[in-house]
Amino acid sequence: MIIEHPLLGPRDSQEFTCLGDASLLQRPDAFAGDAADTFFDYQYLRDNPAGTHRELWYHEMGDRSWLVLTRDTRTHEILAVELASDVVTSGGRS
Amino acid sequence: MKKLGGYSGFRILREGLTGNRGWRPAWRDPEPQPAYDFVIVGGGGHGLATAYYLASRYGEASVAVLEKGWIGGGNVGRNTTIIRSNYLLPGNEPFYEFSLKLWEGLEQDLNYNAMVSQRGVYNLYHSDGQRDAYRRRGNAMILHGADAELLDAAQLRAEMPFLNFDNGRFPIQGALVQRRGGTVRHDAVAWGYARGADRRGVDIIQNCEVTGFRIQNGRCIGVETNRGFIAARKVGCAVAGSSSRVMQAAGMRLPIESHVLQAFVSEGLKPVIPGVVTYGAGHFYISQSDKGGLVFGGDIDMYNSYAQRGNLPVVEDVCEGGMTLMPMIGRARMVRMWGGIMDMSMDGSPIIDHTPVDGLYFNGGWCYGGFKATPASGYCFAHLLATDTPHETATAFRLDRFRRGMMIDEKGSGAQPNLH
Amino acid sequence: MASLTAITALGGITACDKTIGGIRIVEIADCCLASLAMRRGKAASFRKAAKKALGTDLPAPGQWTGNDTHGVIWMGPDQFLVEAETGTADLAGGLAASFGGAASITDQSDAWVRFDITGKDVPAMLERLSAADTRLMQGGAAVRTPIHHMLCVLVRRDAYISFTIYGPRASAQSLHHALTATAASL
Amino acid sequence: MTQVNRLDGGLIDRDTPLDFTFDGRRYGGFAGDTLASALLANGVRLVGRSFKYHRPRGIISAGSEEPNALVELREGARREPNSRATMTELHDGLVARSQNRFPSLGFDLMAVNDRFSAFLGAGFYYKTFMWPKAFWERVYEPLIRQAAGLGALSGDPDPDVYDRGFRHCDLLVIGAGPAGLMAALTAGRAGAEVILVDEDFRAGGRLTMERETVAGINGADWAAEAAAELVSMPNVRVMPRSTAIGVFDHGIYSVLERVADHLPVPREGTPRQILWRVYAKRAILAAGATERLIAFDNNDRPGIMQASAVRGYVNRWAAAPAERIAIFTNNDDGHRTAADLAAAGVEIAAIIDSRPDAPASDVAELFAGAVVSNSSGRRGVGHVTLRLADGGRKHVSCGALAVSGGWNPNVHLTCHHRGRPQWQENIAAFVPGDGVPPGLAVAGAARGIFSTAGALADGRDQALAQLAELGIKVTSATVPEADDTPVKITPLWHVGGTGRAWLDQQNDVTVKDVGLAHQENFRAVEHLKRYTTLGMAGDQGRTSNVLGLAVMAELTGKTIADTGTTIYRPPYTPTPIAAFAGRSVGRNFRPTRLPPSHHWAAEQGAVFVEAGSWMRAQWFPREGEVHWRESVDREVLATRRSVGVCDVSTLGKIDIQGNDAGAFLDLVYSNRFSTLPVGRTRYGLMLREDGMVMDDGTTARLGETHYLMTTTTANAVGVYRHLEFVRQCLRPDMDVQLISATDSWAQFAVAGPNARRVLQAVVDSQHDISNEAFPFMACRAISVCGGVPARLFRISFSGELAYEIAVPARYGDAMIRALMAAGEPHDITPYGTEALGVMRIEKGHVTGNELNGTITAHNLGMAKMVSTKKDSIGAVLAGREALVAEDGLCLVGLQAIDGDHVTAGAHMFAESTPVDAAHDEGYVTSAAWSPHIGASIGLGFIVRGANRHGETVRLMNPLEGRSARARICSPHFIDPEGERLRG
Repeated sequence: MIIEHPLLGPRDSQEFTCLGDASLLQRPDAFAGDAADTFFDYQYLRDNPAGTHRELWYHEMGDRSWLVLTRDTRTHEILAVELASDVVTSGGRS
Repeated sequence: MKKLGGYSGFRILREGLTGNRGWRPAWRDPEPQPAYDFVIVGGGGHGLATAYYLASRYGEASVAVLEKGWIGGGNVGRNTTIIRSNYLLPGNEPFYEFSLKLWEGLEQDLNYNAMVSQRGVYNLYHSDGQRDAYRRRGNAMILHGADAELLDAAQLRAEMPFLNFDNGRFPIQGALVQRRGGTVRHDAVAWGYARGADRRGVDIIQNCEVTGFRIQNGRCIGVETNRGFIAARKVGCAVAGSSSRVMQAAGMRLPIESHVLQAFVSEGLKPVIPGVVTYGAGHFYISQSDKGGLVFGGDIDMYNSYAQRGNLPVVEDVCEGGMTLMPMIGRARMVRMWGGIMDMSMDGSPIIDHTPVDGLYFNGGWCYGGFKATPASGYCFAHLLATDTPHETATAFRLDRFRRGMMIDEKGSGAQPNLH
Repeated sequence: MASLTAITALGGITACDKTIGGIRIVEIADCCLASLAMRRGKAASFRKAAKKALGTDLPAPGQWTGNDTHGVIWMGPDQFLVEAETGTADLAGGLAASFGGAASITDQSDAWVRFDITGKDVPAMLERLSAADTRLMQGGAAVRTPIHHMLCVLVRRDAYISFTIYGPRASAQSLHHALTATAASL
Repeated sequence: MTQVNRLDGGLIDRDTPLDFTFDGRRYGGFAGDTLASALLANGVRLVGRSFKYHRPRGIISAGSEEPNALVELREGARREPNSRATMTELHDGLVARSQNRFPSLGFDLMAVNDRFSAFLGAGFYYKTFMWPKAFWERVYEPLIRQAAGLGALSGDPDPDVYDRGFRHCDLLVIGAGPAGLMAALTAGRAGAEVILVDEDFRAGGRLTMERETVAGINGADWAAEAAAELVSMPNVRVMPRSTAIGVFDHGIYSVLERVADHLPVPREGTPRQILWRVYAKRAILAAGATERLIAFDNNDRPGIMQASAVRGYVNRWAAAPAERIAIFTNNDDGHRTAADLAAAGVEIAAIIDSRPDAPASDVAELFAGAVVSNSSGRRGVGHVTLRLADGGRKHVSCGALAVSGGWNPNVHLTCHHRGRPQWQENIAAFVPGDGVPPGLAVAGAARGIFSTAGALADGRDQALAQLAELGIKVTSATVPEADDTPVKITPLWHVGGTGRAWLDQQNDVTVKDVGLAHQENFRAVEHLKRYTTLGMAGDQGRTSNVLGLAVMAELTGKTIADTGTTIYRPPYTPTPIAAFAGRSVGRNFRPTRLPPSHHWAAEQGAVFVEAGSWMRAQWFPREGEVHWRESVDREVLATRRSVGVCDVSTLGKIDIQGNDAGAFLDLVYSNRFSTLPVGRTRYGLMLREDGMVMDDGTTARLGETHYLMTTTTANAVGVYRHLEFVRQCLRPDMDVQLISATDSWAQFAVAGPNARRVLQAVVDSQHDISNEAFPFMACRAISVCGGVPARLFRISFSGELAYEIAVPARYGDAMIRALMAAGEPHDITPYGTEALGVMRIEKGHVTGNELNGTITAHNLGMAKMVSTKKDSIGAVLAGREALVAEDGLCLVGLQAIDGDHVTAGAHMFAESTPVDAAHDEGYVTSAAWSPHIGASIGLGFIVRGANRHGETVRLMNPLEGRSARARICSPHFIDPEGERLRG
């Protein structure tokens, strides 16, 4: 695969490590009363769609950026690539 | 076993002499009935085995298997055919050992030669720490009644002189061996269970896609399909690879991601590799089929995928490991690479459990170890469906284990499916 | 007490210099490097300090900028590797003084091994080593990319066919082997 | 040595004669020959035996689809099984052997299988070999395995080098036939970056094998001129002997270049093959088409060939497959074959055209509406039997039969993303359908445009379309004039008969096998393939699939379109495993990392061990020491008695700076670091979010906004990744910057009662490192040896008074020498990883053996370190019910009693319980001989361990038939109060 890095342009996916579901950006509040439930859900349950999937990739053999890819799991087509820090900072955590 | 219609050498002689006109369909293609006691969703290895054991061991007569395409077309038809029970944890080992025992009697049970071949599974170790971990595992196997041997480098070299003992990046120090492990002709498993189930009255319905579950008052009363509604007392889903997609129709989110695992086969070669070998310092495992092809694989591609195909980095990674471990295979040519969809669970272990919906049962999360589990998975799922209690070897495969902190994590990789 | 004698990343007292076919591979010892990372919210003062201390604009992603005294490689978002002339005393300390609270500075002089490769066959050699489109790398391009499983930095400073390859210092021998074996196989 | 079937003309270089051997016999050929053409020129028809029935087999094709003519090439470790004679360029001294026969190709004992074929039909093995049960593995399977396979590997390591490469282009053109050449010319002239790959060593595709005119000159000459023009363009790279084997995501194509397969051995240091990864913005597949055979009884005899191959051998290689050749066709191509044979002066036995309306022939006797129904001959076809239009029979004698069954476009690469070809009725063939990889266009015969003029025009048109999408302007692009004969075909798949008619010749699948599959309900195409093995051979069904599908379609009464087709997977042609591995093999499998004192350690004669990617000194044997334990015991005792030194540079070091660095560490560590004073170091416990221990280490506060974290050697990469995740994905609001400092520093542990004395000798005198000025867990930037900058940490892994001294890596070698010199009065002893391990077990420090990913802080007895007053990763899920259970595993020390030995990996049982899984209470994680205690000790996890100190347990190791008894104790065997390390 080729990932269109938002800063560096097209890079071979071999340079990256995939972590998985971008919902991991939405870490719950550890002090909330339902933290046991929200952390279980956060850590263990996945939507796992056959279709558009938002997921985290790390440019480990490159600039060490964490990226959020929007990718179709049926075709591997990549629809969007964003810097994870931009996604979080702009509030659109997922 | 020489009953009418049975398979045997004698029958082959008789048919051969009479133009092979007497062979009957291995399974029928019946029209679906309006209602069954048990509907199994998924005509893969696990679904067919479930139906077979429901009929043969639990005496259930009203069973249907619904398959959206052709039976055996999922992971039972695209794997590397390995069977073994070399597990560490008490939640896993009794189950996989039960499975291995079922494999050992499978052909006589099914009257179908699936070519169960116990040529041994060799897990190589390359450091003292890895040896210690294998020692712990081997002891766990023996304590659970399985077989295991720990070979040092000299013993291993005597059995497999072609391994790269002298010029590899990581030294080969020895291996944990399970002699009873080996390989099975994968497609034949699906066909054998299908034929066995069919002969016991199970309806195997191909080209029948389940599109939804009919749930009334918290109870599942049947399935919607492209061939109409089919009522069922109990519905069991065994659709590993598609678990999330199918169970979403029942409103469930699962602790599962779908990933692609690639595998590879070479042209037919005269026998060179006796058993199954797994490299402990890279991602590579290999065996040689009865046809002579080298069948090998390695790691998953690491990203979620339903595409049933992978990419080059893993191909290269696998071959780098293979060439480092056994440089004699360099001039063997790969003829085909393929990919299957793996239900990767959050601890690397499967789930066989009832769901929050009454009458709906789930079997999945097999990661890339589902093939060897086929007989026990079918048996235990049949047991759960028939008795509503988990089989004694499958008590740990519960859906709520993550919430309760009872993970069955052989690798210790944690809640990251692509690492299991 | 005698002061300590430095050795090169390849383990020599002097740097390794090899010519294989049409390619010369030179180990550059005594690198003087520092990592320069922008403190959050200090973009303006960071840029200003950089211009003043380094005499050059900071490079854009995938770029190198430089002059007679300093080179700057873009390493990641808000992160740069500063190259200074061999023998520059306390590069990191000097930068820390210049940037004040606008940057985090870390000495990297010993983090990397540096090889400079020159010769007409360099393009043919690089296309065997790196997935990066090195033919498109013009003067001022810098790419972090793996070579034989090692995370490296490829820099082309000017139009002359000459590249600098930085690799992890502890892997110097493996990287050198990769370069020489490839040069010999063209 | 006479080449009996060599004709005049052809594209061979008669000035360069070559010698080769086949099955030990010497033959001659010419440069430009393939092994197949040279064998045919020498009158050799029998070249192999089939997989199952060991039927005699000959050459069928002139290309990479060849299913039969598979031979072993070369000798010794370069022996290369299953090589296609049709793709093997002849070189002088080439050695080839037939395979899968015993004792010889001409007389093969296993050919007896053919007699029993009635019992060996599709899937027979699923129905038998089940009784008696034990016989399968002892008798039946070994026999089957021995009989299976075609060629044999040498069993020796492949001596050749393989490489990888990476190329980028605007347009990749696959295939240098008329369509591919025209596409490349169009794009190249427009200035696009073009790569043209072709599996042949000569450009032109079918133009090299036909007698056609292009632009008024011979087609092969036009192709050569076109190729020369392309080679001259700086923006075009022409890659002959290069096969595009796979299409991967986003325009990544895998291309195998056979750099040296046409040479006896590769040039020294250069690769045999290069697997190129081509990144193409757009690609055009111009892979041509493959001619089909027609199934009839005994259609597998040597001499029965594709008509197109016969033309190729005659026209390009001047090699007649036989002196007298018959032609069997269902389309006009058969007549083209007749014309070419006639022009070359080869005798034509007959033209058998299954179409009643076959065009007349003026070169040979024509049997219109007739079919070939059988063949006969011992080791090769001697004559064929015709079933005439009027139902009569006729025998025609011939040495070869050229069969034209129509053409299958080579759609394979269009299927690599699981696209399905679709049936096109007018050419009776599958063409590319849905799911063609994005960016890949198909041109020419590969999409069913079979005429040369059509292919040329389509090559140009597809290139223009691709260039337009790339925004590259084209001013003009003309196409040369060429042959434009329309295709006229009346499908004929198989001729009914009572014998066996082959579909898949390599796997020995016949029409009867398909019938049996139908009878037994293996009717889905995938069931058909898997049950009969149709299409599973090395050619992936290129010569067999469509025939098999057509037969199944007839049986089910469905159309071929409704029957569907299986799809093709990469690689397009069989590809050596070594080519995928490239140079990352053997010792270069992964990079080796060397610590800064490596050269010094090697001088000392250290024994090294791989620790992850690092090579570390394991121990330093001294003269007279014969067992490693002697060395290790000595190193441990010397350290504990006086002082030892160890290179610990491999530990991960991460420089963490920023105003929020402390808060950041509070989040990633269970315990608090924001309160750590500057100049101090603290042990930190890091959890995964699921509550399991991820890593541990010490982190020093070097300044108000500056920390230095250490990680374990094994987890350095993973921890860095995790920290970046936290920084970028969870808390981008924090002001934190990270950079790895692992390679920057040479770091040495100096441990033992005399450690301070040794250090005082190297640390510059202005730095006071007395116990008062530099207490336990202190850290400071200092200088050593007269001004070399350094960092000193007072931390201890061994439990002794200990320091870690760090200097820039370039000074590491000199530093270890300086420390050794400074320590000489104290008999300083270098120690390796073994002694390090012994001492850490004695001190009860955990490492990877204990931190196996299933262990919590609770299990380690460190639950109190998980602060509940702050948010830290893993704290919430560490509190799940089963993870805090009273009867959970607990870290304990173990001391063997009665002279027994503790063994890592043993399982623990109480004194008097049965030894079975139900009574398993825990396991041993680490073990060592403690020279200090004089006993075998270890660490392990056992249920309720904290409350069981003093209890005796059994350490069971049935795997090795051993057991031992040990007393549970505190994991801190040495100095539990910590007096030594504070002294």
